[in-house]
Amino acid sequence: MKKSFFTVAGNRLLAENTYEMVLRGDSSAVKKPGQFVHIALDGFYLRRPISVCDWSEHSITMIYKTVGKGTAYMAGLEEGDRLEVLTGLGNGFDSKKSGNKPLLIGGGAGIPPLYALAKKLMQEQKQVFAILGFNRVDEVFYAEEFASLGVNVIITTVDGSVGRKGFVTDAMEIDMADYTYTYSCGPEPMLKAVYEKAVSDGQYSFEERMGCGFGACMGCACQTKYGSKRICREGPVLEKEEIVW
Amino acid sequence: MKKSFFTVAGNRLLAENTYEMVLRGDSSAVKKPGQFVHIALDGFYLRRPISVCDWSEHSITMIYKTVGKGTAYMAGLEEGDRLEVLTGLGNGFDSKKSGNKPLLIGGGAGIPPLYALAKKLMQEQKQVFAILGFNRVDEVFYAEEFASLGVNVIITTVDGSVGRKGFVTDAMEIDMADYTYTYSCGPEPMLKAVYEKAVSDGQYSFEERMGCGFGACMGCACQTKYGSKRICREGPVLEKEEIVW
Amino acid sequence: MVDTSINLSGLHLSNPIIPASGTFGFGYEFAEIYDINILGSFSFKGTTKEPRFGNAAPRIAETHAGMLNAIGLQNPGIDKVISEELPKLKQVFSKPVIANISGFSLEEYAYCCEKIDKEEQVGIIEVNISCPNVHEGGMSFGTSPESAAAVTKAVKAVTSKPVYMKLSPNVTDIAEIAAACEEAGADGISLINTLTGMRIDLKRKKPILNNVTGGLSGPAVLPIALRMVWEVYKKVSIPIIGMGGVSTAEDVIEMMLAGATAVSVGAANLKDPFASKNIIESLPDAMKELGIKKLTDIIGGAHNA
Amino acid sequence: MVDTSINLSGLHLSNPIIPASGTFGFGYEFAEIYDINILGSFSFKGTTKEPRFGNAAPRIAETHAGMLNAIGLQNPGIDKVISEELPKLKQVFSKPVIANISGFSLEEYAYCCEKIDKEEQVGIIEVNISCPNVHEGGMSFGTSPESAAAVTKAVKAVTSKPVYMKLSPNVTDIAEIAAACEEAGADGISLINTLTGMRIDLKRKKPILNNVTGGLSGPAVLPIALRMVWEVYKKVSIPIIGMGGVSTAEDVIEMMLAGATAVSVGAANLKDPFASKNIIESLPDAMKELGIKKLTDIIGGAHNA
Ligand SMILES: Cc1cc2nc3c(=O)[nH]c(=O)nc-3n(C[C@H](O)[C@H](O)[C@H](O)COP(=O)(O)OP(=O)(O)OC[C@H]3O[C@@H](n4cnc5c(N)ncnc54)[C@H](O)[C@@H]3O)c2cc1C
Ligand SMILES: Cc1cc2nc3c(=O)[nH]c(=O)nc-3n(C[C@H](O)[C@H](O)[C@H](O)COP(=O)(O)OP(=O)(O)OC[C@H]3O[C@@H](n4cnc5c(N)ncnc54)[C@H](O)[C@@H]3O)c2cc1C
Ligand SMILES: Cc1cc2nc3c(=O)[nH]c(=O)nc-3n(C[C@H](O)[C@H](O)[C@H](O)COP(=O)(O)O)c2cc1C
Ligand SMILES: Cc1cc2nc3c(=O)[nH]c(=O)nc-3n(C[C@H](O)[C@H](O)[C@H](O)COP(=O)(O)O)c2cc1C
Ligand code: FES
Ligand code: FES
Repeated sequence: MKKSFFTVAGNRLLAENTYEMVLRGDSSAVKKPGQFVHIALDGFYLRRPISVCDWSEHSITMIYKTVGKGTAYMAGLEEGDRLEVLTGLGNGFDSKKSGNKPLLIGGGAGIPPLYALAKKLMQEQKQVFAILGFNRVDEVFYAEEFASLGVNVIITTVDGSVGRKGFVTDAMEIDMADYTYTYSCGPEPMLKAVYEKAVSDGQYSFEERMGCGFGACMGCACQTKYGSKRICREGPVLEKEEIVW
Repeated sequence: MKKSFFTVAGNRLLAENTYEMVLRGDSSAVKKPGQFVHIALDGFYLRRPISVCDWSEHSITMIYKTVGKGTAYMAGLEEGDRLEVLTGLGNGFDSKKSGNKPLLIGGGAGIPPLYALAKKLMQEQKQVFAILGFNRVDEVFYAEEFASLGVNVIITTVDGSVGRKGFVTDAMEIDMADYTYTYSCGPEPMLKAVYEKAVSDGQYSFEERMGCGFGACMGCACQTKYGSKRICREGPVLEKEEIVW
Repeated sequence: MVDTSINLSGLHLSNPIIPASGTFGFGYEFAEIYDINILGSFSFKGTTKEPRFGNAAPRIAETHAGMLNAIGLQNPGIDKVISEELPKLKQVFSKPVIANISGFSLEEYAYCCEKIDKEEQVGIIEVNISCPNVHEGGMSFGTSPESAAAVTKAVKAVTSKPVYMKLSPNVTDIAEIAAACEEAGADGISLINTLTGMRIDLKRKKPILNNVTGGLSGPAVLPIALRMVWEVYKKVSIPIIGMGGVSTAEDVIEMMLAGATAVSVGAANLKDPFASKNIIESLPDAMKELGIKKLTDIIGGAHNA
Repeated sequence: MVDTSINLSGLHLSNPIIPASGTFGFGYEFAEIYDINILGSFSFKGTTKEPRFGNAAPRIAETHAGMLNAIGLQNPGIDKVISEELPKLKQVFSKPVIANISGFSLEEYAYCCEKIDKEEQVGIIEVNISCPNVHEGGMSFGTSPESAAAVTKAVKAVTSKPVYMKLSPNVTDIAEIAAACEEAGADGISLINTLTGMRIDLKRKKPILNNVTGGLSGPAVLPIALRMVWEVYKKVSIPIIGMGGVSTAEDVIEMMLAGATAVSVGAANLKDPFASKNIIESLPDAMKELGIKKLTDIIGGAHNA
């Protein structure tokens, strides 16, 4: 974990209520896809946890949905604004477990961390499939970005306005077969549906309301088959086999 | 009273811990010298009351001393920053009572409202005298500004580093004689000393911690010979004869 | 069109917003800047039998997301309120007003309520029992179920207007006290009054407030107020005027979901003179955003979930 | 050079800063980012007889200038704390630590304290009496002088270490409870624990916390904490560990002027992992600014003014 200041280098609307923010600063604490940062916002007591979508030596990219006052405040930030951020939080995904043909399944605001994971897996020469689920065409983002990495991308929308009509799990059934591993991030009902449908082992990334974000308060603890785990520290990524719903 | 937004048009260090801030905006509610504005500051629950030092149709000038967190925050504001301000508060000084040879006595952060008053009195063709008291030469501000209005200015400093050594009341005794009226603003001990020394009637401007600043909460009420008065509404200027120490 | 109206002990209010006692004076200061007839109602400055100047200055201190006040119930006394303030108020406010009454003995409470009972302008009497009981060692009437019930009975005996008991949050079990008031005949409960707090001036190394302690209010206390409204709603069946830290239309909705039928806005009026107006004006949009058609539908709504 | 050291029941602390129980875990997370030996001491996560998972999520909600928590005393149980946590802690913290103990019956409190009494690493036992008493209808031990005194006695009987009773602020008269603890043999008083509050999720129209209510802490509660420390200081003569909303060196000084001998920092550590370090490092400058040479000189200083 590192606490440092970042400068907003970009903050653009990607899709309905969905923004991509690029932060310039010291990203040295970020080690793995699936980790998150914890952002202090003026006038809000608690920080906001946001997944690292991508990073380079001096920048971090995040994608966030405006769901409340904090994310709305973030949407109003402009290039040059400064943010105090904790970086390098969470365990992240383990790309080593993927096998040859990993399947990434993301829903809405759960998609961003899968992007850095996909990048890593492609670097590791895997044949990567990604099912990205949205409600409507207006919400779709990063389909091309995944595709340009060389990922086989399947889009699903609940209303069928683009891609396959239905849920991500419908695409799992119909479009996929011999995937070796599952990586998933999205709303809890989606994670559960994926968990139930998945024929492979996998890693699932969870969200929880956080106090500290670095393991001090027990605010984010959840039960697993191997005892209590803190989503901010032993998570947000849990192994399929340990999950208790 | 009016609530509106102002833009900082200038914010410069005048003297030790003393700043002059010019605000651009609708000053139409300001009617009299001695009135004050009530400034909302980000991150502070209560507003900060500051006297109007000068005003024109589209601007208000204030001079403030950094004594705590709110005024320190103000000192950090820059040209272009926006402030939400209540204007037109307080009764202000009554220039009509001055007679021909009014004496203005101000101490430190109590001097600013006397500037607008001096301007008004000069416009009304009075022969204006002002005793401006400071602790040290480093704190002195606006001596020339008063002088350029045509005011006869006497500076006092407690340590004698400039002007007459001593308190404003020392100058009253030695330098002045036939003043027709006293207008005074400054720390309460100074007001009391002036009150005791003054041979004329006069108006004295008081400070009090405020809740609302516009008469709703009774937070600033004080006892006078004519009953309770709210410093923010029936004050900050009280008549000499009504003051109860 | 959404419906913001509510019913409070038979009074029809066009919206649930009631500026809180002590933060709206007798309405004139606000009537100068907007038409206060847009308010559901308002609760006037706490009034006592005798005129009171209150505490010496300083009476106000700033806190994080809030403020302390130690006004000490400054008011012109019940007789002057009736003879001077109410007639003046009539010229700017045509709706029934809430009369906030304080006292330091049962007799004082009864005296004021009996007098105010005759005033047509008054729709509800709100009885502030946070004041110290001079006859019983200075503990506030609001700190025990017995003394709270005693005030309720004393007041109910002399008025036919609805009586709302305004409770102090500085207690171990506020629901127990609310229940005692209900049992004693109260028509409703107002809560919360301010939480006792203090600040110290670091330079002078002494308390900022001349009175040493004062009452904390503002957004800082909202979670405590919500919890107390929640607990009282569970315990009593009379309506609640909820307050404590409410500053936005969303806060109003949160307070009603916790169990309030109407909502008072206090310190927010001091921070921003237009606060109550802004809340009233943004309430319909906030309701639409949350899919609320009729405000009365959500009273206590979070209890069913 | 200013002197920041204090003495707490015979323990010499190089400064009065004690991260508060539940906000510093067992220290490791912080030891990774700074040398925690700069702390005066710290109070470890509330420990009970049996291991506890605590409440279901969500356990955290944001408030204005503060937060709610409903952790529900998650801890590995006293035996594991002694066998696993303390030895690990020893590697990163060489000073005496404060053992925070909770329980749901007198027996549980006594059990834990008797066990921890044998641990050399422990300098002070801080007994949290905000927990509900399972044998008496679930009211917290800290809500009556009698039950607070009963816990004090039960604990004092089994340990020779200094015992600090940690009081709940959710009471009518906290000084009375502190006095009962002193009378029962307590060596010091810690206050305040969190204030019970709640928030409601407007979209889901139900409480945010799975537990419905949680404990409010952070800057919002500072004025209440100061008032309670002030009242307790007036009533008892044993030392006070003051806490509630402390986030800066100035807050520490304010707390000590109110009567605290040492000062705990809670939520601030969660908001900023370096908070306690920053406070310790800025304390000397803050003292100089205010003309304070020796920190112990100002304990209760605002009472003399
Ligand atoms: C590890 C992790 C990674 C995340 N990554 C992303 C991401 O990449 N993109 C994205 O859009 N969102 C992400 N989220 C969710 C994001 O944190 C919330 O949407 C955000 O905190 C909402 O803040 P708000 O002020 O807008 O909402 P409000 O509802 O006003 O927030 C109130 C409080 O609740 C908390 N909160 C509300 N919703 C959530 C939630 N779903 N998870 C955790 N805390 C919540 C807030 O942090 C705040 O403390 C992630 C959450 C976690 C735990
Ligand atoms: C009518 C009026 C006119 C004023 N005009 C001027 C002026 O022209 N120039 C100037 O430098 N100062 C003026 N003051 C004083 C100025 O308001 C305070 O210095 C300022 O509020 C301090 O704020 P702070 O946050 O820096 O101090 P803090 O001590 O951190 O403030 C804490 C709280 O106390 C209040 N407070 C502290 N000191 C005072 C005070 N002396 N008077 C009223 N409230 C106080 C603050 O407003 C705030 O609510 C005036 C005060 C009043 C009442
Ligand atoms: C300046 C001030 C004066 C108050 N005076 C009274 C009063 O006279 N009678 C009363 O019942 N409550 C009084 N209160 C309490 C408020 O009516 C309200 O209960 C409390 O402030 C909580 O609401 P808030 O957080 O919105 O301010 C006063 C509050 C403030 C801030
Ligand atoms: C997340 C969290 C967990 C806490 N757990 C405990 C605990 O286990 N035992 C205890 O005595 N107090 C506990 N507390 C209370 C704190 O020790 C402290 O008394 C309170 O938070 C007030 O201080 P603050 O405002 O600085 O946070 C906890 C507080 C928080 C925020
Ligand atoms: S959020 Fe504090 S332990 Fe995870
Ligand atoms: S500050 Fe509210 S009445 Fe003067």
